[in-house]
Amino acid sequence: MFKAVMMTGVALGAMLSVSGAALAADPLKIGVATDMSGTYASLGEEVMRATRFAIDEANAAGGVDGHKVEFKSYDTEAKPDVARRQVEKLVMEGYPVITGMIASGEGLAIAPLMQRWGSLYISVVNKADELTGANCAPRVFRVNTQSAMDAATVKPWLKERKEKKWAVVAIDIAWGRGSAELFSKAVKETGGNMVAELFPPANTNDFAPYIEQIKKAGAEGVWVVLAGRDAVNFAQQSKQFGLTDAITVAGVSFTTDGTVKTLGDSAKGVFGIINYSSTLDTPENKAFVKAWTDKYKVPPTNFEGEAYLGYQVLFQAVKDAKSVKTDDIVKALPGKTYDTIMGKLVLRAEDRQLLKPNYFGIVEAVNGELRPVVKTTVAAADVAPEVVCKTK
Amino acid sequence: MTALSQGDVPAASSPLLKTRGLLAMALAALLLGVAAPRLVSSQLMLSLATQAIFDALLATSVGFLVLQNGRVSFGQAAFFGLGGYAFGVLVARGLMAAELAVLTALALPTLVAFLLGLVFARIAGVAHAMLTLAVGQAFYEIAFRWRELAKGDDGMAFNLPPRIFGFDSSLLQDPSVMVVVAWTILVLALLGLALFANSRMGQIAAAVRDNAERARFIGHDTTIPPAIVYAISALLAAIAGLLQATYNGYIAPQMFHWSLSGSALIMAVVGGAQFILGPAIGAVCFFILKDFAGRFAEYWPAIVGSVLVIVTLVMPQGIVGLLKAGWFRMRRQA
Amino acid sequence: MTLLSFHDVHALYGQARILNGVSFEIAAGERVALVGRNGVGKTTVVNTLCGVTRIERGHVEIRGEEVRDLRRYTAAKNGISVVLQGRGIIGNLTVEENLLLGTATRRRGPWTLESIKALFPILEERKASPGLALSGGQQQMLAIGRALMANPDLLILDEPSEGLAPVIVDELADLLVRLGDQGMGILLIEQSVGLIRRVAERFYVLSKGAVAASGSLAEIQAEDFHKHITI
Amino acid sequence: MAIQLLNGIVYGGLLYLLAVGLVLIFGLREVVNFAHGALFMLGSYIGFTLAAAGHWWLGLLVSVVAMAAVGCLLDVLVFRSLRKHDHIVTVLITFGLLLILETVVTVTWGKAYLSYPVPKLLDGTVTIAGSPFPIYRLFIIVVSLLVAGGLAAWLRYTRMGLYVRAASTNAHVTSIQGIDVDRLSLVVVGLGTALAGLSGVVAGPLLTLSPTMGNYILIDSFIVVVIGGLGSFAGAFFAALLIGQIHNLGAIYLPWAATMLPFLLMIGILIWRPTGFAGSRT
Amino acid sequence: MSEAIAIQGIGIERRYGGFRALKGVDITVRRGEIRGLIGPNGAGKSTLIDVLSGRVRGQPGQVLIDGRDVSRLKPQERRRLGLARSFQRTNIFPMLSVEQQLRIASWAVAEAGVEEVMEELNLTALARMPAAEISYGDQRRLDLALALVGRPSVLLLDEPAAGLTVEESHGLATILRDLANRWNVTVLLVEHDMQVVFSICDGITVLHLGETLAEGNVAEIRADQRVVTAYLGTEA
Repeated sequence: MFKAVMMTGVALGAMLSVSGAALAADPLKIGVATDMSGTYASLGEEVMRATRFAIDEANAAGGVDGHKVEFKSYDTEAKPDVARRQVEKLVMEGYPVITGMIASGEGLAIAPLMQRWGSLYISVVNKADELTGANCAPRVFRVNTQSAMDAATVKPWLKERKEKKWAVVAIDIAWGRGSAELFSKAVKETGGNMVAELFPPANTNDFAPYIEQIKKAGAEGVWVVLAGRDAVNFAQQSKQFGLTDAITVAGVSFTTDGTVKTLGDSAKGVFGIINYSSTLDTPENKAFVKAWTDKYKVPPTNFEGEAYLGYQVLFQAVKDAKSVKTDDIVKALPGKTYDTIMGKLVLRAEDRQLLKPNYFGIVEAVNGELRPVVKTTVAAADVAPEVVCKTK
Repeated sequence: MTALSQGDVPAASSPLLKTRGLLAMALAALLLGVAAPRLVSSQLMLSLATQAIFDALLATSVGFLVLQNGRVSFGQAAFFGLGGYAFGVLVARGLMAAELAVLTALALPTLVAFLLGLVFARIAGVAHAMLTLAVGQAFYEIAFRWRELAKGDDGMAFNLPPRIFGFDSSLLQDPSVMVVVAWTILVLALLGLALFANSRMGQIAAAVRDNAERARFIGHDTTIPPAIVYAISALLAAIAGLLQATYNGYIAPQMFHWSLSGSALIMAVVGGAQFILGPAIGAVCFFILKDFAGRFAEYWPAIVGSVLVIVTLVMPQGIVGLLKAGWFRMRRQA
Repeated sequence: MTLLSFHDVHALYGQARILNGVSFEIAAGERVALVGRNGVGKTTVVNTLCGVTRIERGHVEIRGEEVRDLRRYTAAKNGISVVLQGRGIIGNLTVEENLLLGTATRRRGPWTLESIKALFPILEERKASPGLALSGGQQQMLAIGRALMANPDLLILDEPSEGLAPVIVDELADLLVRLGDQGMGILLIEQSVGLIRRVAERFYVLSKGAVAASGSLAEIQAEDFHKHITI
Repeated sequence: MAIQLLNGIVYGGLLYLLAVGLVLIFGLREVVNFAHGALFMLGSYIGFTLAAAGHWWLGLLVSVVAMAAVGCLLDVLVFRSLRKHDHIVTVLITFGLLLILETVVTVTWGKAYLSYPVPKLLDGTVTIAGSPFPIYRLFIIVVSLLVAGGLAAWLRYTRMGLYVRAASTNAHVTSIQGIDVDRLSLVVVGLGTALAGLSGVVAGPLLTLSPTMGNYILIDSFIVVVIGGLGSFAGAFFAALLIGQIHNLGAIYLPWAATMLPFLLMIGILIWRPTGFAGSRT
Repeated sequence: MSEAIAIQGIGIERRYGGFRALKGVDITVRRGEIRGLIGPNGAGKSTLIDVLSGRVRGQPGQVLIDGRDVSRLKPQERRRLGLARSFQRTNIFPMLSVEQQLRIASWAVAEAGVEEVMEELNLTALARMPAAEISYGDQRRLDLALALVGRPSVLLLDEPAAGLTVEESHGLATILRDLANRWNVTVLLVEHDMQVVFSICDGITVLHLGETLAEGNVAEIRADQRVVTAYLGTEA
């Protein structure tokens, strides 16, 4: 209970090291609305860890441009209506910089409200293209990789592969359907063909019927669009059925650090799209990973990296704006180049999507521990999605 | 699970407050609602109040089914979602005028519930709860997976037409306006339910709940009155769903989910499902509890759970039941 | 020896007082009837003995010892078998299984599966049928058979003649008299005069939750017997 | 096809292990136990702690024993005092318990997904109808059949089983025969909860562990219990197998409707026979 | 004479499982008559009332009210045609007040008559009490009142005196006789209390094991040796 009180309050590190100047300046107040008890609670936990890390770090350095950073967090249960209520509370309680939501539905639900509430939203996990595409809204930004960018990563990889008969297993939600469609297209364009397209419902307990169908279809490779529980269930059960050893298994959001850690040996040799990896070989990333590992004993995960990226972008925008007012931050954010753990990245002004490189990797043992390791890097320009957004 | 209130001091049955008294109370409540935005300056408070009222409407609809039909529903969200979805989908697609969409969004769930009521009313207890759960989940699955309808699991944001019934529709997304609208509807709904409970149809339904067999032998049909109660209960849920969809400008499959039905039932029982006012009071208390527990981040379920266990053990008749018992004790002593 | 006695027992059901100071006793080998109209608390006596209805005042003694915490199983464990009103056959258990339930207290004695079946041959014939498939009279035999399986010292029967053809009531009367002669106490809770006249040696007339009269038939009839019981 | 049917039996078997616990508890206590899924989850986590350290079988044993103890505690502390309450009130209380248990597990084990190893003895596959089939899945079938058989034998041929069946139908009449139904239900609720623990560990290598894992299987188990006819053991067994098959075959032949099929089946059966297919509880 | 027959059952059969509760019973009650229906427990009396009132269907069997075949009508439709009944086990609306349930009953058949019935059956003082809270005897009278609202033309009574004291039974008999006369109600009365039966019945039908054993007026029945052995015993 004590821990909880601390978490919702002011970050502890800040209280010890703030300078007089920082106290004088207005604090930067961030509202973290994330899933703490629902389907994606473990992702929410990763977001919270990155939040605490980034804010402690900033406050330890005397705040962001002299502004102390404070945050407050509420549980959205990964439900859009709850998310709406919690975000509204955060905004009205004075935490207008919103981040942390997991399910795309949550992000899409609150996006249109940002204008009305004078707040802003930085997506660090929502993958739905619409958020910065067809349904883009003012004051909504995204630093994480959207589905279209993942899809664009597939083709270069497929070209290198010799498997021609592919199956896809995708969760039967908008993200899964959309990703599966893009994958099928990429397979056909690279001269392969789809032998099975399967859409298990969310929270499937038993994947056996799907695994059997993949086997029966004679697929040489299977593309998996599953996340969280579903991903682990599928990986575990297909390993038991001998599927993982027999054919190539690859996927998106499938070989996240969390999944790999959970799965252990079952994950070995699985390919997958990686949006961020602690193994990225840049000086900034190495420094970040070291600091992170010193604090948490384990390297940062995919989502922790992307969430941290969000804070990097935000903090630099605050510095540029020389203000913690949302209007100023909103003006300062788009169109700039940011120094991040993934290199110098541009937050595109047209749709407010951060353009970042994407990776393809495989699960391998690194220093005796299994981890997704980057094998192919696709440059930011090559995966940049088409601009659909019309609103400014 | 059939009749919550069997063996208790009947509340709805004893001749209710006189109609005039009811009207006076309702009028006072309405005035209070209109004054509220002027008295409360915090937009947050108003917005929270607005959402608590939506919950209160949904809980009232569940409670009404318990009160009038003695049936426990685990699927009331079906009608809540149906109201919201019908409106959202029709408006987003521009299929019909917003006014017509409102009517459709209310008529459709009401009709569906009436038809279901003709069949479900004769099934009691756990089986009834599971049946309604199944219906709710079937709707949930449809909304969740049918992406062409309203973007499936992602849910769909939609814009209101500029004017609805001649009013600027953006006002409906302003908490200081919506809180008055929702409150007014809640007060009128409660008044309507009280009047219905006193009406012939309402009393016949109560008789069928009490003893369906005897109701037949005193000459009453026992299918239609409970079905009408289902319809009214669904109408209330649909109003709540419609209001929420309008206020949020957003619909999502969670509006159909059984966990929402379950919460509504919890609110109704905690408040006292054998009283017309009970569920609404329960909803407000539950809302405040959850809001409070929300400060403790991921520990909130344990807090809500513990309170739930304690509250139900201490007052199985609900908050209103406890208040009423206390009131009687006071009067007896006085 | 006194097997069972109620001493000024008051009991409430909800808000209504059902027993208003009931006292009676029954000894081994005695055949006693508790009579009175519906709603005077006859069944509540059984319910009180079985811990269904809480005692507000007064107490119950079994074999002369006060039993404070009456539970549903207390009577049976103390050698008192109860044949409930409506018989209490468990419908989805077979006839034989219903009989075996009677042996839960593991009291030994003359009554075994064999001797019960000898007494009621129909139960042997239908031993594998579910209890619900029996006719009313057969269910009554099963209920009595089950009660006897416990080899009780005292047998309490609540409205056993209900639904029985007169011929069977005759047989029942003979059986109860025989059991009494063998030393078993019989407490008959009845409205049917035909049965109680033939079985009971002593009567308690219950009215408004209290014993209004008691004694032999002649003694009772001298008083207001007809006011209180049927026919 | 043979493989598909087997898979249906695997999932059905798992459902049965959970559902029969619900039936046992409902029979004796008339409690519709919403916390059953959380108990399943707790059992799984308890077993995990040992299984992850390489003691799978010990984990199974410890989980079953620990959950039996939890069940007895629940019966004495909660269910016993709920006897006089309305069903809906008990549902609310078990729902509260569910929330509490989830938080307890979150605090103890964290929110991250965890996965069980397959015990060494049962690792690998055998070839059935020309394709590899995990030995572990056969193990699940064996376990559920053993439990079903054992339970059926216990219920049919033992004195206590007779009492349990009797008390599940009519607790009052049963206790009048001199049977302490409270003590009986201590055993039965303990057993039902132990079975939740057993199924939690057995399901471990198939399902991902998370504090909400119970919710995803609880609804299916409720459907099984209701279709089987509340409180019927045999009904639950056949309903579980049926739902297992429907899940599997539905996923293959009617994928668009697969998730709705169990619900539709339940609606159909309840309208046809409001008491489920094992029929009446008197 | 058919217009003088208020209610008639022809060849009524009914089985429960393998048990034949009624084996082709014929019964006729003339308008204005009070007919007693007696017989040992299990003779099929209540079943006969159930078939006549529509609680269960005859298999086969025909029920006529005023010469009209109502065999296929639901209980509520029969009630609206003037056929009312009471129940052996008190069958009332526990949560509704006395007056409220009588009023609800009146809506189906006639708009008025609630006060009248409450008056006749001494329920006026209890009008506002919830039925669950009134005494057993009052509940029995309420059960009867529910059947009497709207002055039905035919009244089927299933042991209305069960559980009443001798005085209460006596009072009830008087009320019944009186109302039957004044309101011209035809009554079929199942009752174990022979004092009630003998004092108010014009005719008696004796059922035994699902068949009609005897029929006749009070004196004939009391003298019938078969009835005495099967049912009346020393009471005759």
